[in-house]
Amino acid sequence: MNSVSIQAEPFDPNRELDLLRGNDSAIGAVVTFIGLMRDINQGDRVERLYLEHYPGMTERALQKIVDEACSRWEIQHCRVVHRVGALLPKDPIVLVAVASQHRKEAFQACEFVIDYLKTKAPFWKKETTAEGERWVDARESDDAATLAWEKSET
Amino acid sequence: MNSVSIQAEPFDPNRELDLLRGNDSAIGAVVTFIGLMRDINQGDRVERLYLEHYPGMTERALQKIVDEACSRWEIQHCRVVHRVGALLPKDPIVLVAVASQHRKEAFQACEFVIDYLKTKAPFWKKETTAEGERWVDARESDDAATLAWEKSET
Amino acid sequence: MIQVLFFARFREELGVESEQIELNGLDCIGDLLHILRGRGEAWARLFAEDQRVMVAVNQELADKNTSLKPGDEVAFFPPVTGG
Amino acid sequence: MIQVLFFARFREELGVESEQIELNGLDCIGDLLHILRGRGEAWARLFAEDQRVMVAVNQELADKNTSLKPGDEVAFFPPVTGG
Repeated sequence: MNSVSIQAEPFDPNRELDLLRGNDSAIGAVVTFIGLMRDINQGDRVERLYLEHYPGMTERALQKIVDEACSRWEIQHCRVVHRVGALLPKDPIVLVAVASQHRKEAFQACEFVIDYLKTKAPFWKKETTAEGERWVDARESDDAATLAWEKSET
Repeated sequence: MNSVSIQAEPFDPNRELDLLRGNDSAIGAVVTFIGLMRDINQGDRVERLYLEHYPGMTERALQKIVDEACSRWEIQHCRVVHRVGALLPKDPIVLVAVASQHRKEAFQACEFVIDYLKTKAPFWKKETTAEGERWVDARESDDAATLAWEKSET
Repeated sequence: MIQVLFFARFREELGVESEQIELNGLDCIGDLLHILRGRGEAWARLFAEDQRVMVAVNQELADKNTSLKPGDEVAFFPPVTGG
Repeated sequence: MIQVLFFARFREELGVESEQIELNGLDCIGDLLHILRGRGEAWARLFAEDQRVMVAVNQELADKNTSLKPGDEVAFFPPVTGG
């Protein structure tokens, strides 16, 4: 089962794994990525984070990324959960979970989904440091990761 | 915190994530691999599985693999849990979880640990089908995955 | 008419969240950007050629060559930083 | 003396889990394999040159050139299948 959720509430990794797997006994591998809020960014201590998104487009963008992963690799299920709103250090921000018969496909598809999410899904982070609020800048390394997938065929 | 457990009991992924992360607020990425028992192998329905291991050597072999991952990549924590004894279809068999500041390192180190575990850690699977018991054969694709890491630097 | 949305830093710096714009003579996103740049200093700076601007038309990523038609929902935003 | 262990399919097919073997004249794993092959049909078949046999000395993966000394723990087993 493929699905995408945008939510203000925390998520429970065990529950997400159960949702992902359902009753499928053909799954041999599940690879999960969890992105967490770090308390340091660009050398500054970050007190809190606010995640803005583009309602409607965000869900479509994530679904499109999941669909592309399913067309590139033989995977059975993919689930993406992304939080929005106010977050604190150590809070989980995003979960990408992929289930497949064999592990290589699950690793590649999971990394592909989070790499694409980082450059194609409309979320923006605003962080609060001792100096006040600031919008987080996009990373060149994230563009490079997306470009590498665009150049590769599977 | 790096650690390795061999156990007959099921493991709880959420608890393993908590153990892995501890109170570390510098972690930005956690990649987790869970290997599950499939109900089909080589075209036959598998009713149950028995996992034998070499007590003492297994723990050392896993610790060595984790140490090598830590020397190859900048990762902060790695945890491996592997079950032994009797297992049923859909049961989780193994968990490899890696925490790091950035995601690329966590993906690579996690895949490295499970790839090496598959060819270097002394576990053996015996499965029960309608025709009786049989030892599971090693896969050539697993040897190839290990060889690819041995040839690559990073 | 098209609806134009601004997100994140763009919304804050321009002081606009959403507006309706007449499509008269605007064939594509490039034409719309040209109009926006003429609105004043903040607009000219944010939408300058050397700035990284992302754009979506009807909630799909687009670029300056993407054509426009009445009723389209256009959104401008800085490079995304989710995940 | 060294202690020799057999695991999984090897243990079942040879009917031996563990035994003590005199080190007399055995310098390395290759020498030990030569002795084991001479024990009869099942032994010759399992340890034939074309068979995939894994070996550990003192719980570290080893090969036929690994040398032996008194007190070593040697283990023979088929390719591993965990994970």
